[in-house]
Amino acid sequence: MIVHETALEAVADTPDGATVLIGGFGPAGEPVELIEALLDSGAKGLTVVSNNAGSGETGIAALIREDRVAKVVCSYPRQADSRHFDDAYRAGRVELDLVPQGNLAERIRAGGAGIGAFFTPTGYGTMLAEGKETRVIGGKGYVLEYPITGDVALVKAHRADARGNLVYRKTGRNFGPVMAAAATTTVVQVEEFGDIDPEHVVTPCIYVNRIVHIGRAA
Amino acid sequence: MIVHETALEAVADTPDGATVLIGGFGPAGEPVELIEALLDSGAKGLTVVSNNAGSGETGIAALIREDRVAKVVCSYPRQADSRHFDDAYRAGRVELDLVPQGNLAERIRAGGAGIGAFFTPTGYGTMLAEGKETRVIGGKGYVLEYPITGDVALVKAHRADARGNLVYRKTGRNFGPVMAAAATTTVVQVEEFGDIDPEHVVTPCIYVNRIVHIGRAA
Amino acid sequence: MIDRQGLAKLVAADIPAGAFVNLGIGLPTEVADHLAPDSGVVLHTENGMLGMGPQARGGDVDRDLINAGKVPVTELPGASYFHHADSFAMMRGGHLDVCVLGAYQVSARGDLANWHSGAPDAIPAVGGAMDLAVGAKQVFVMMNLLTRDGKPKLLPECTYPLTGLRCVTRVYTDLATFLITGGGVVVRDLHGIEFTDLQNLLDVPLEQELS
Amino acid sequence: MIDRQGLAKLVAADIPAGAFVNLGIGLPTEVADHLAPDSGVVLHTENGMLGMGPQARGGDVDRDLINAGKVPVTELPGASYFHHADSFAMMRGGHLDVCVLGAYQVSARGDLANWHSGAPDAIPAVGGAMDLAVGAKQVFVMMNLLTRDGKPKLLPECTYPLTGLRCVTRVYTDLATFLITGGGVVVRDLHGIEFTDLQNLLDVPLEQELS
Repeated sequence: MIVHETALEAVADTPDGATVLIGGFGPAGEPVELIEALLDSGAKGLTVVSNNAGSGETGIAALIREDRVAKVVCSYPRQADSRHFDDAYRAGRVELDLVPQGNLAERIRAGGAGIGAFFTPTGYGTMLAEGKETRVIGGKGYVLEYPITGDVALVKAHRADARGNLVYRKTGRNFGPVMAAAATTTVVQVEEFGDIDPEHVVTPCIYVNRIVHIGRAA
Repeated sequence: MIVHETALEAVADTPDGATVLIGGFGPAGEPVELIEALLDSGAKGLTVVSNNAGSGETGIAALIREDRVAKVVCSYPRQADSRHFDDAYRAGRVELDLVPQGNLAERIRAGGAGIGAFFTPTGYGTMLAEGKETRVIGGKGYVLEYPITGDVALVKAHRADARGNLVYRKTGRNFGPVMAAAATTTVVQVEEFGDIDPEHVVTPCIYVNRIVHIGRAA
Repeated sequence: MIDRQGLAKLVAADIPAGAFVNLGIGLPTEVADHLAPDSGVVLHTENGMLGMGPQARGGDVDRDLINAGKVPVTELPGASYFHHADSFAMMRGGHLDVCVLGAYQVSARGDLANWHSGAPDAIPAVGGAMDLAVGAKQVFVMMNLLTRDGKPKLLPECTYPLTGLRCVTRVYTDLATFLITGGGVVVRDLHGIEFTDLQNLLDVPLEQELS
Repeated sequence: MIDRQGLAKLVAADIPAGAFVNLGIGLPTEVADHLAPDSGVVLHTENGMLGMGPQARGGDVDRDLINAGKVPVTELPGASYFHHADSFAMMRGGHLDVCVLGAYQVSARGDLANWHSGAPDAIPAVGGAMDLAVGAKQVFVMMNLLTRDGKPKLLPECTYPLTGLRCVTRVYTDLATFLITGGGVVVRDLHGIEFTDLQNLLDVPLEQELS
């Protein structure tokens, strides 16, 4: 694990065309500064995997506005003020892969956990299962879903210890732990450094490659 | 969640033929008093799902000695002094379903998580995959494994709060969290009651049905 | 006919004490205001929390503590936090007792349509709707029985894209409460309408609950 | 020829600083004693811990803190605990840099046999062996090259039941260290034996590492 001085330094080597897992659910756990740094890095043609597709002018919305995103894999692209996604989608500038939220979380978990594929009941019989393999097991219908992994994960945590173990704050935890485990390079912005009781660790240090101290928004 | 006065009261209604998930890895997290109470309950024809098949004269070994166990699903039945399992197995009195440890943990997790089946690389190409569905995904071989659920789970935790949230101690955590989520009725023996920070909860109270205070072995 | 608040009160009264419940975005959220303080009902929010409290106001607002609708909320004693995969495992695994959702349409056998208007130019967004539909032991729907232009939303077959198959167990509407059973649609309560008038509004054959 | 301690020292020297490592039961456990204190190597034990320290003695023994061999161990600063499904997800997901295992047999293409003697009356027990075999980025095997009655354990094909296919990357033995590559078996180090003598012991064609 390496502690970087700046967010830009931590994401500067993100290649064009990379798949980037971006944590956060709404404002909670959104790694705003890392996303801004990714914008500054100039990487383009990105596939962004995140629950949402951005709103307003910051974060993922800014990446889309600046035409860095080729594809969004998410559960809920439509938000109050998600106009940059809406415009890019309608103009055919960004592809959308819509995934039910629990399947998204489980597919990312499977990516980190080395599972080859899994049968989930979510989406069975709906248009989001069209073209997918299905199976009835024990009388219940399931859809086969495949893991999602990333070249890079951008995650916001609350605290890191000296080894890189992480804890989160409240519902800011959301996708962070599964994304950290599913990426080749996991970059984490933390609000503080400090000790963590081994019983309380949420993301073990094995999943953390780079850390930047950003501090807590006022 | 109901707090019971005695371990026997908490497991007394276990029916003959029940599938019982029993936590613990060696002595760590082994719910010894709950297993003894299960023996006292008189339930027989049990399927026991646990990492081991007991050693010495207590715990699962006692259940097997008293001929209460029809089948053991485990990863490692052979231990120092596992003679009651060994004898019963060789005499054909107990059936063995041998499952690689990580597949056992993941199958129990799948049982609690509503996953219909999953492809795992573990065991591919070995005799433990014989007769199972396999598939090559992305050039790698996988075996299809199905979820494991229990009628009852017996789990040892360190502390419960007033709602039934749980934390464990060190490697005593092992199978407890996944088993608690995979059983119809989860019975937990705890060493103490007390508050738990919501950030530190390992097993949320939704997975806990019955609690008995046993105290900590000297 | 009852209003939104009346409907929320009805649903709240049907939630068993101590139940684990997920309340969907919109009207279902208002059910929380009508739960008795001593009911012991525990609210789940799919973004990773059990024991969610009321909406946060003023100094209690914390950007890291929001509900699935991204509204700031509070934490009750005995709460717990977990990550998204664990949260949806809890739903998918059938551990929630009740989930309350809004709907565009419900079919007579309990199919749910609540995520997509079917409009060809709509930007699709599903969120956790499909996971909620398949996961809870009971799925309660709250909706007006008729669309604004008077068309029934309880139908022999949904015409909108489905969220889940055979998942809805009860439908609470302004005009009546319906139980979706394996056998058919049973009217449990009439909210100021006669049974025959209700039947005349719908193409779904109705039964009256035996009392 | 080198002894057990010498072999453990050799393996320890090949583990990169800062690596995440799982040491199997038996001889591999002894590798820990030879890791430099400042190596930053983090030990994983599959029963739910990263940051495992040395064996516990006397008053440090805690029945809730054991390794996969059920031996009491200690906790180092920066440790973490997790449940079994998370622990094996860590292994299966390829997050461990190195795993060190004992073996009955290894084949020339890296198949591993280390869980079952093949005896028809044996009570089978697999534990985490198959998970370890498929999971780590590198699988190192430590074993004597020959059985007690002089038969080679590095073979064209394993005759014992397999633990995993094409998973072993290196084999450390008393007589030599072998690299299992896509193309063949390469001898990296000879431990007091001539290459031709080594080749005469084995039915597997050997190459010498270019230096």
